[in-house]
Amino acid sequence: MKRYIGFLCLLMVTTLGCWNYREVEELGIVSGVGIDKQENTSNYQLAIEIVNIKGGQDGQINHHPVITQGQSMFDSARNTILRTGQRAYWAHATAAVISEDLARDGILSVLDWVSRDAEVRSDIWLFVSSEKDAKSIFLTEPDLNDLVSFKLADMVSAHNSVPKFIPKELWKFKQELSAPGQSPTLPTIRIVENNGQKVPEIWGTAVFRKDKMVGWLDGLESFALSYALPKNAFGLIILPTTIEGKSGVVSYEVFGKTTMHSATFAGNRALMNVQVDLQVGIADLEGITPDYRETTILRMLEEDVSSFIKQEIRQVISRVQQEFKSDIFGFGGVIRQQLPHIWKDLESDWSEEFTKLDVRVAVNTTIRASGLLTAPIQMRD
Amino acid sequence: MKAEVISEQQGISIVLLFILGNALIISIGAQAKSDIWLAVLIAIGMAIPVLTLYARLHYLLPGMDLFDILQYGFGSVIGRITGLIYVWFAFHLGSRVLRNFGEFIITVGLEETPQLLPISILAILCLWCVKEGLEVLGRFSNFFTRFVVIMVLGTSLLLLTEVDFSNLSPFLYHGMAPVTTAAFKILTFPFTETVIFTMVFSNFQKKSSPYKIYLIGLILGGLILFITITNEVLVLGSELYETSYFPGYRAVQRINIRNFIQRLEILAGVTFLISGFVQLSICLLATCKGLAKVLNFDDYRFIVTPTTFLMVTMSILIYNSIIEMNRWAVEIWPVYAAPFQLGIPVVLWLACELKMKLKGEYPA
Amino acid sequence: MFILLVLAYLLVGCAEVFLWETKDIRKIGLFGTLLIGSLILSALMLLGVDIPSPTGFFEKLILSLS
Amino acid sequence: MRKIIKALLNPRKAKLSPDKQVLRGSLDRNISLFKKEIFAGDDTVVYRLFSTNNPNSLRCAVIFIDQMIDRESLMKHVIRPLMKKSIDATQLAGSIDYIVDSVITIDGANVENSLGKIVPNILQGESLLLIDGYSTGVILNTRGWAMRAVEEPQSESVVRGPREGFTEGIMLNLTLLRRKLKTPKLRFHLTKLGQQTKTTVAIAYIDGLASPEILKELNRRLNNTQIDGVLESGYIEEMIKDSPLSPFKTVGHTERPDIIAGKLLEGRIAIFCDGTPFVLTVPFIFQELFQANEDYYKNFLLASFDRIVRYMAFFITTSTPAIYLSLITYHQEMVPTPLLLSISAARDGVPFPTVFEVIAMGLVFEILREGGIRLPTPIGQALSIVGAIVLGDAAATAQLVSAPMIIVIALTAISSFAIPQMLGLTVIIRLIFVIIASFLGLYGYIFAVIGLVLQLTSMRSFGIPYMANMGSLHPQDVKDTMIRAPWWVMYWRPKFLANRNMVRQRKEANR
Repeated sequence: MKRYIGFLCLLMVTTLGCWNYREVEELGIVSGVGIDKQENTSNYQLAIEIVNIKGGQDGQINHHPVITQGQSMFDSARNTILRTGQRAYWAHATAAVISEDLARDGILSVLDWVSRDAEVRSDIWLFVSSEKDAKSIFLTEPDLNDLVSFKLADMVSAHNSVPKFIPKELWKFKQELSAPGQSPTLPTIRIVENNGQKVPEIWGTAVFRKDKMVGWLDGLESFALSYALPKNAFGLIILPTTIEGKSGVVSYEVFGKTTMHSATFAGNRALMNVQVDLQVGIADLEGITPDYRETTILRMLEEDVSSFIKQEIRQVISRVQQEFKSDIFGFGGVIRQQLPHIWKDLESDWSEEFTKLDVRVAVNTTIRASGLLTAPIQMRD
Repeated sequence: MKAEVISEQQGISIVLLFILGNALIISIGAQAKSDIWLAVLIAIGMAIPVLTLYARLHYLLPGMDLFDILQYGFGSVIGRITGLIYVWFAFHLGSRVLRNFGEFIITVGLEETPQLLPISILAILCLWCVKEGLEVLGRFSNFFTRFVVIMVLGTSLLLLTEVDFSNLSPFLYHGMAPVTTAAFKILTFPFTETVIFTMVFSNFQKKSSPYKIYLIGLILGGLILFITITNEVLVLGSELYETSYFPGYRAVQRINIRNFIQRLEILAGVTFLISGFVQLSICLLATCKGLAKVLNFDDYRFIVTPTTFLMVTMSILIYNSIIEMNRWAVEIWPVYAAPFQLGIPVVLWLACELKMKLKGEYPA
Repeated sequence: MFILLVLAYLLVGCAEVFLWETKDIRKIGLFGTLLIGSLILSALMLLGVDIPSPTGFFEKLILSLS
Repeated sequence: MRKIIKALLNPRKAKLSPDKQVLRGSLDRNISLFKKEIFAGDDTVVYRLFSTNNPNSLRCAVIFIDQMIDRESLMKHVIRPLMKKSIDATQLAGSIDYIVDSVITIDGANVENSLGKIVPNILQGESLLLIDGYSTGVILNTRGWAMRAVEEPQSESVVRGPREGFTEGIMLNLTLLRRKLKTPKLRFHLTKLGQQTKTTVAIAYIDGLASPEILKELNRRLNNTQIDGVLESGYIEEMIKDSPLSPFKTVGHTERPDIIAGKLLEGRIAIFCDGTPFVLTVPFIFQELFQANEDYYKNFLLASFDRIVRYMAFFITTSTPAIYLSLITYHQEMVPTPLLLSISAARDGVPFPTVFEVIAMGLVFEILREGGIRLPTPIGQALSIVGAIVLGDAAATAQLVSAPMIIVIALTAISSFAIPQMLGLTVIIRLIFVIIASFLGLYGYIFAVIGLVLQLTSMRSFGIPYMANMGSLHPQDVKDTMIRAPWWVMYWRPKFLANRNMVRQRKEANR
């Protein structure tokens, strides 16, 4: 039998061409990409952020986006070789920013290559640029030894505490795109001034109908949106409150949130119920000192929070229903699962039916904690 | 030559790995959409009587493999002709497995490597294994089964964080018809592909061993398949499951626990490679054994080398592209394989029962 | 390339037969037939001759039936 | 296969014809026979001539080899009685039996007249007593030469366990074993191997435990060996082992009597060879490579943990370079981004491709190891300093080798020491893994693993599958593989070895 091993070795030595063999330092590791449409042509323009490491014991990362053009996504991605001499390596890309123009034209053509190619991973974060192009996001100056894409990824990983955008991975976006009765959203990026420096900030949501972007929700609306969706979201709720004639601001920190979507049958129409349960803690009292040891006051505070959230959610739902006509909440999917017989009628014309859908929002808040203080700080004369 | 006896544990391991083989990685039964788990269960249910039938053949005629049984049941001439058809079946199945495997490696990993290279290396390993014989394959499977099972169940466990149960509802949205079609397809690929074992097994430790080997192997393999496929659909959703060539690979890609346990796709590759190796070796063994039996040779080992070469060439010839490969697996195979897996064995079984009754050789 | 292929087949074939314990003429015949068949197929493939897929027939048959 | 190789290696069976000559009746002729023919030119042979005490004194001679005999006992028990005693011719009555029976007081004395039997005995340290007028001689057991004392074996040291080890004398070794197994069922079969060396070889087993088939097979193989010299048990090992071309050993060896006793109790067979402290055991299977005698002496949980560590070390030492190589040259997507960036930074400026780095560094380590083994300890330390500082640190600073590579090699090297039984073997496996991984990445690595397991599963040691128990899930099969079960559940001996007498302990007795 050993002669087969010999034969194997022979085969190996003769075929030691190493087709896929790539030394790691020869790769242009792509960390992120901004995708634009080139002006006046139908060409793509990519701003590819390539990690450029200066070697040695203490490596230094240089910020260095490469701009390439091409007739298709793949073409422009390949054209990086012409600019850098390195083949771009996409498996470690963390962020893809798409310009608004492209998003409004339809995002599918962009996504096809990204999801077809085995190298690009499906957990890349997608964004829409709310600036005029996507390139400018990557031209902002990150800190030393950092990259815009890594910074974006850091922001995304902390989004639970500041739910003013809804992060979306590529696979999640595709899933929402292909799921019946569901439209996708993407977070948007804008550029803000910070200490004289231009830095990117993730703020707000781009709403899609099918694969075409139809409008924006700003950060506050996105906040309400994340409370309306069945996903984790924490963050702060800031409420102007008036108690016993005194008015001030109360900040609540959300510890736990569950949102349940359920479809019921009302008359001969479907009715969506959005049930939100909040568990909050009093985090900051400014201007007032409500004695929350009193049950009535506690109930009142809870009621305040509930009605505020309820109102915000109702607002964002009705705006989406009227303005965008796009089911970004996945109500259709819920109806499909829970009332399949009704869905069969609605399915063909869902984007129209969605605007007429009755949505009932119920919010239930429990104040669970009040930080380290059992009572407001008392002032005595 | 000493008859190759296989122990129950080894037999079960081989059957288990054989069933998992290609099925783990290729999307099967996608037309059942979100009810695919039901389709798998139905397929297991349908496979039980079929596999019992295969075991019955072994039980009736101990010490014989399918080619002997065919000659016993149908007489020498017809028996040999059907034997030759089965040789083709095993050969074709082997080429398909080889090609699937090559496509998998090329598509997910080594795009620039010529497909022939991984295919030939695997084929040479199989050649070695088949020359060593069934017993070695049995020990090999026995050794690797636990790793494969642990890896498959482990990845399923890790995927639990990504599971979305709404992917499985609504139940029976498209009615029962696609589910039954899918169940039939799953039955023919991979469950009753085990017909190939009737060509390979002949001697068992105990008289009741064949029943144990086939049925326990089927049920364990079926359960693992059920768990993984359900998991894949739960994670990917039925749409993505349907449009991926290798949904198992896709699903494992999703694993990400605290940014630490992630990028484990290669585990899917490992399980596929090992079980694919077993599957391929069995096909090759069946082909060689069958050819030797039909042409009246006492040993099969001398034709293993050319048969392997032929199988490698065949695997390249058989499809032009992965698109064609997928169409075959999904559309053509169930119809093509049904006579081999269901038709002929049933007829053969009836013939044998009848003949034994007439001759009075019926076992007690 | 073509010569290399033939040589490789020849080498494997001869080595294999040389190591057999019993050199039965029937065995060698079958062995040779299979090996030469495989050689011809792979040579044709190497030369770029378009060989119809042997399973295409079944495919047409089954598609016409259903 | 085996036959062919053997035939190729031994083209002709060397024929050493036994000496057919016999002793003559005359002492002078006999002495000259030895002096002129048999031991011609050998000055270490001593011929001591003397006469007995009686009137018509008998002329006697003792022939022996200097320093191979115990002179004290020869003088006390042979020469002195013969010289003191007056021997009557009637008492002799044409035979020297009387001398053996009543005069010589040494324990072993055989009357012999064939030179074919006498000469080898002299060569082994016996003495020959010749008496004038008799064509027979007496072989006297006067063996005694300087031998190493029983010491703790260097190659297998333990923290807990007996400290004695085998020595070069076979009889002492057998005694060491006998002292541990005080049963009449312990059997020793002595044979001689090697036409020139005439090495004593002993097969030891416990009757009723060792499988008769394996014993028969072992005897057959031993009888088939035709070799001129056996200097160490390694000769025997290679002659009788299965899968002769495989680097895996299918015959075990140890220097420790307690290990041999344990293996005999499991139903194995031991082969002692004169002149070496290394004793062979058959059959030898894969799991034994990971066993240490200490496992059985300490807490079973700790022992099991150690076993698992050893298996892990095996995995690490064989696979790390291949996996590292394929990860950073083929599957960069599987490396976490920060790690990939730091490796990329470390490799920036290194002139060699990673494959070359892996293979070269591996070789450098092997050279260091091999260089260190046979050196005296002080130089060995200097060597390790050179290795660590010059090759490790300086090479990394000079950017000739990347730092991660040194970590990988160091990890590999350390792990390889956790399984000393496989030191050379892991190198070969590692190299094959690396080569295959260098052009198919992890898929190639898995192919190589499949190949390795295939090789292992296809091997047998004296009919026992090499990987016996490794895949099984029966509790009684698992008990001594990856883990070491507590003694109170090891009711049965290993099933594959001793299927005749399975019961190791009574269940009830331990309740």
